[in-house]
Amino acid sequence: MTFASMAFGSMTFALALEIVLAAVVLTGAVWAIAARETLPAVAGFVAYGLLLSLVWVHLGAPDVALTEAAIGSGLTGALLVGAAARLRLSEVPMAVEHPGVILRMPAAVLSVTVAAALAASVLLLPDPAPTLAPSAAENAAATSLGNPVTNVLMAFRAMDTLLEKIVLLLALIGVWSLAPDRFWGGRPGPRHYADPQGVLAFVARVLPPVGIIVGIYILWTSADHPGGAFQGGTILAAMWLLVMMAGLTDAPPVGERRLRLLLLAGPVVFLVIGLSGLAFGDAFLAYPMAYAKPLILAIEFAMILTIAVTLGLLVAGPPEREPGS
Amino acid sequence: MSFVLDIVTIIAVSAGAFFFLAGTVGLLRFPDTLTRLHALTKADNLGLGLMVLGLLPHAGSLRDGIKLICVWLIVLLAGATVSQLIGYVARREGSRP
Amino acid sequence: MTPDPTAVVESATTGAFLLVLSIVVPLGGALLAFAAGGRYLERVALATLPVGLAIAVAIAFTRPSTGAPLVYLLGGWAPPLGVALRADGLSVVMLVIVAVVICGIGVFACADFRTAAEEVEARAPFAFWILLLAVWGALNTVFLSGDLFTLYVALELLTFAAVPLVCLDGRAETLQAALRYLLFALLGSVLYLVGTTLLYGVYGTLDIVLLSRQVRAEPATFIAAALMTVGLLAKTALFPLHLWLPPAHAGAPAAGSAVLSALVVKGSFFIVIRLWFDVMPAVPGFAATQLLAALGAAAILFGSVVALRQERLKLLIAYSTLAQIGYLFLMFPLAFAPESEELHSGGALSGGLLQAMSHAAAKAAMFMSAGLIYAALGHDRIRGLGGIGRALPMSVLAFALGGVALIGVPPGGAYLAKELLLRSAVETEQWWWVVVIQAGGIFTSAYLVLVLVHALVPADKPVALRAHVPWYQEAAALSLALCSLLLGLVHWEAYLPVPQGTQSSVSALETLTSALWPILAGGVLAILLGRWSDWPPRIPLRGLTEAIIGRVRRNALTLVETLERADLVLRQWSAAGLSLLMLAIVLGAAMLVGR
Amino acid sequence: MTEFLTAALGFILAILAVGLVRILRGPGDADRMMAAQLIGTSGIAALLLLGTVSGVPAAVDVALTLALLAAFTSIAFVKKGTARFETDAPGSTEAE
Amino acid sequence: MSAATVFGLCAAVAVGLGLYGVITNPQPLRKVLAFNLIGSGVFTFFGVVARRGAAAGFGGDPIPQALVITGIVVAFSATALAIALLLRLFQATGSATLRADASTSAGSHPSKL
Repeated sequence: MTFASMAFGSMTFALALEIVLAAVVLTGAVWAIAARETLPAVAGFVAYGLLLSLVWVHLGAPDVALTEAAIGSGLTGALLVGAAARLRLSEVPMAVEHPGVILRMPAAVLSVTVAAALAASVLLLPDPAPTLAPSAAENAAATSLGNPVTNVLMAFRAMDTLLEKIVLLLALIGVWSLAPDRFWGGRPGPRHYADPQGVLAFVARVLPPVGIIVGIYILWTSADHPGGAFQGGTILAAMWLLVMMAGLTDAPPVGERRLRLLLLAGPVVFLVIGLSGLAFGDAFLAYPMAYAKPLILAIEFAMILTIAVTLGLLVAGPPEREPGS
Repeated sequence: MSFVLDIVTIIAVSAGAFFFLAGTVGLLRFPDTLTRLHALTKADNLGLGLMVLGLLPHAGSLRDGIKLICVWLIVLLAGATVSQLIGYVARREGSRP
Repeated sequence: MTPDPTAVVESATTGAFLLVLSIVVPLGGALLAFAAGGRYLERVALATLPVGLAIAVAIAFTRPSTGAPLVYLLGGWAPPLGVALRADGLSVVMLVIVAVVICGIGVFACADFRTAAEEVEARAPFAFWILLLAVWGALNTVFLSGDLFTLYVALELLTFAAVPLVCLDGRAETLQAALRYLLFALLGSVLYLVGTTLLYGVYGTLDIVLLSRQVRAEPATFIAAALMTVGLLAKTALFPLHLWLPPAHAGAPAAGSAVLSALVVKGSFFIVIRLWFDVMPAVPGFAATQLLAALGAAAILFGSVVALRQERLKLLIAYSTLAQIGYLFLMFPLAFAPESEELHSGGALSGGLLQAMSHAAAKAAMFMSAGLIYAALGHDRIRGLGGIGRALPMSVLAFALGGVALIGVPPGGAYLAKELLLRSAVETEQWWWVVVIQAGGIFTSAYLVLVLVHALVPADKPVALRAHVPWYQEAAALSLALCSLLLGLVHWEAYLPVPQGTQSSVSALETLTSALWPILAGGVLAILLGRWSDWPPRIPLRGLTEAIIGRVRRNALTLVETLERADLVLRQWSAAGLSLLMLAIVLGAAMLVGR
Repeated sequence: MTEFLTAALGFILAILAVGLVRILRGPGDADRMMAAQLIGTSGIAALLLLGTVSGVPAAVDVALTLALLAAFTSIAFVKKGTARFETDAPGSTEAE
Repeated sequence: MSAATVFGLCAAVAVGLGLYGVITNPQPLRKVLAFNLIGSGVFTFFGVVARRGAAAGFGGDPIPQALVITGIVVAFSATALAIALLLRLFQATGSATLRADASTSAGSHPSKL
């Protein structure tokens, strides 16, 4: 076997693998759309998300793979499952509204056209592809962080990250604002109960310590390796929700002062550091070279707490109990 | 040395794959829910464990190795819990063929 | 920091830190209000309003007289790696008008969203004030951001702040309206994101200035432009993508409706302008601009006719917003310069933007006065408005002035806008848009006349007001209406590309006729198409005249009913979804073929 | 070696696909949950293999995250998915 | 045909599927799910763009990767808000339909705020 044919062999091998992976991913997607009942459709979506994180690893983006695994599949999955379970009763009457062929046909044709246009544009992408990677590498020294994605998120495009923090908080305020007036200031979601000696309570005692360590590790490592505050924060949020589901703790009342401050910690620290850049440094959101790394880590540590609490409460939903009950 | 490690990898990963296969076949073919559950846990516990074992020689550092083992332990713990819960569900649904 | 070779030679201009403040102050105010909670929350929010207004005004004065934009490099990083904030004339005027309208709404909302003394914290005020500030911060980001992805995040921020405003009072139908709004808006933003992705894939930057230098008219760009535009249209609720607008805008509490109708839809509209005029002026081509304006014309027809048929005042105003949004899109073909095949930032653009500004102020005033009428009467049925003109003269006056400003009566901003658009239409020899522009004014006066006639008719028995209306609420509505009516007096040359002499060429007589005839024509339309409790109305009609008018009305009503039914069908979710995709495909094809 | 691991990866993906089909067929909730469990485990195995094949050491971190979140999601699935309408009265899930 | 192309096509299919689902499925929850599918398709597309831009020793262009992370978080916020709204609607009316005629059209029985 010559070297060339070996290389070719392994290339087609890799290609075959990619095609298999893509096929399995799309199976999940098809099913998330086509399944008759909602709960299996959600399960399909969760599987799809899980497989997508494989795709991200394969595309050389482990940071995104972490995010997809944590948020895209995990937390979104939990959110959808909870909703599907509550809405099960409404599914039967909804079946009547299922559109007929007259509607499904054009919808299919149009969707296929748009997808085809996108596929064509994938094939039309220029070669060599334009990239900002060299520019990002060149300027990495300014923050002395080894992870280019963290550099982009926290330095080059810190504005997006700051805005997105506020988006998260705003979504939470939006969710809370849906509560009936009498529940304002109360606790979100129903109180969960479980057998304190049962297996759920057991796992809710054993898993969270591990999860907290992993979450903080994911944040800590993000300076130089894939990771970050979202990914870590999501793990913490999941652990918190697990403890809540097992009935070991209850969701905090939304009126609580400490909770409010915790929710603000991330964006406020970010904003204050950004503004001190405006006041004393070069620009808004600019970090002095010597302090860039500690400042960024400070922001990220404040953010992981805020993110964990915000995400947890987003899943928990609006207040559903009267304050003091 | 690396040859030996490669052999270990091949054997362990193959065995792991076999247990996954066994679990899946069980899931598809076994007659009732509880036996299917029994088959499934094989894939979880042994299949993944052997895979992790097989990949250990490829871990870049000690830290990566520890993380690999952690993955397995977490899956074990979660698997055991979820299987228990599924058991409750199965009993409530009544064992279906 | 070594500058990237492909970077714009562009550095921060002096005074540009104000741009940062104009975003940070409202958003920081929202965070602070959240931290303060309870009764302090309102105070924080109210204190933020004048500060934000001052910043907007300061930006207007800081802008260099050369007309060059104010530029701020966030974090000191130049695009394409970093993100720049830029304030050109368009951004500045939008910043100021939004600040003014937000302040007006803030004053108005003091009465409705107050935490009662005995409560620690109440839900509606908590949500409203934070959301108001967030809408403001998001809009300012939309006006200033020089990066397409930052615009996406800002757009989402805007949506998440706007949606809960719809259902603040928690009634079931408003919850449904909010959900429809959210889902459709999300569909729109995801389409916008597809286009953004594609642009990055082809050109390697998302910076507006850098993109504008690189963009070529090629298939990938057409696909990106079509998807982004349609996504934004879905968020702007341009016909036929308007399914969410009427229930959402009509169901929200008055201050919320004012925010949604006057401001929120302008955010995505502004990005369409950015995209078509700044990023890719040479890409859309003749056919696409005509298509956009044709949708606008359809929006005017449907929105106005359905507005005329509404039984409730707030729904009428919501449908009028639909028509006014259509009006905004008339500028696209008029700005198209056939010789260079490019969209030209000239009089037509100024006209469109002025219309957007006038609509912002006027529509806020109209929703606010409708809210006051609702609060006073306990309902807002148009046929039950009799006597309200006497009971709440200031509110009705605010409503009337807002409406008059929208018709395009001098010295209103809408009048100047209409002049600019008409002038461009004549210059580019597109007479058919002249017809549409005039029709827009006539329709507007039709539903204004309809409402005013009902409001000014004396009631059979004295109107018993259910609630006291504070003077400052009426004052807020009135001043916004006046603001819209006086916009035409501002000298816009410093900020907008207004051709010489537009603002001073009209004589008094011309002015009077140009103001009067749309109102008269509108009156006729209102008589023909409106819902009247006693037809024929109090006008004495005899014999042949009555027969003719009755016949015309019957025929017109058949047509109107067809339009109403079509509107109902188009507002079904699946129909709107299909239109969305269809529109994306047609728009892309128009760009590809129609050059 | 890479070829072998790639083949193993393909095999695991096939198993995962079978698990997907199992969820589709049901019929009971219990079977669906088991299949979800299998998907989670085999997904993690596939991820570890893929990390080794494509030389992305951070895949282990992804696997850790996935393991934790998969545990969380499947528990949520079992807890919420079983109650027809989650009343969450004392002992609704476990104590029976 | 590179890895990027395969997953690029995969992304296009996911977007198409999601669009179909959003339009045809009457249940709002399924629409939310379909929206997430479109979103993830777009993100994958962005990932493909990032992969093609691999240079300077990076496995991919870090800018689009960072944008995707931001996008995923925003999409999650959207999903959370939509689901909360949906559950509240269900709680208030006992059904979760988006049909315009299902609830009385836009507040014909308005109550005072």
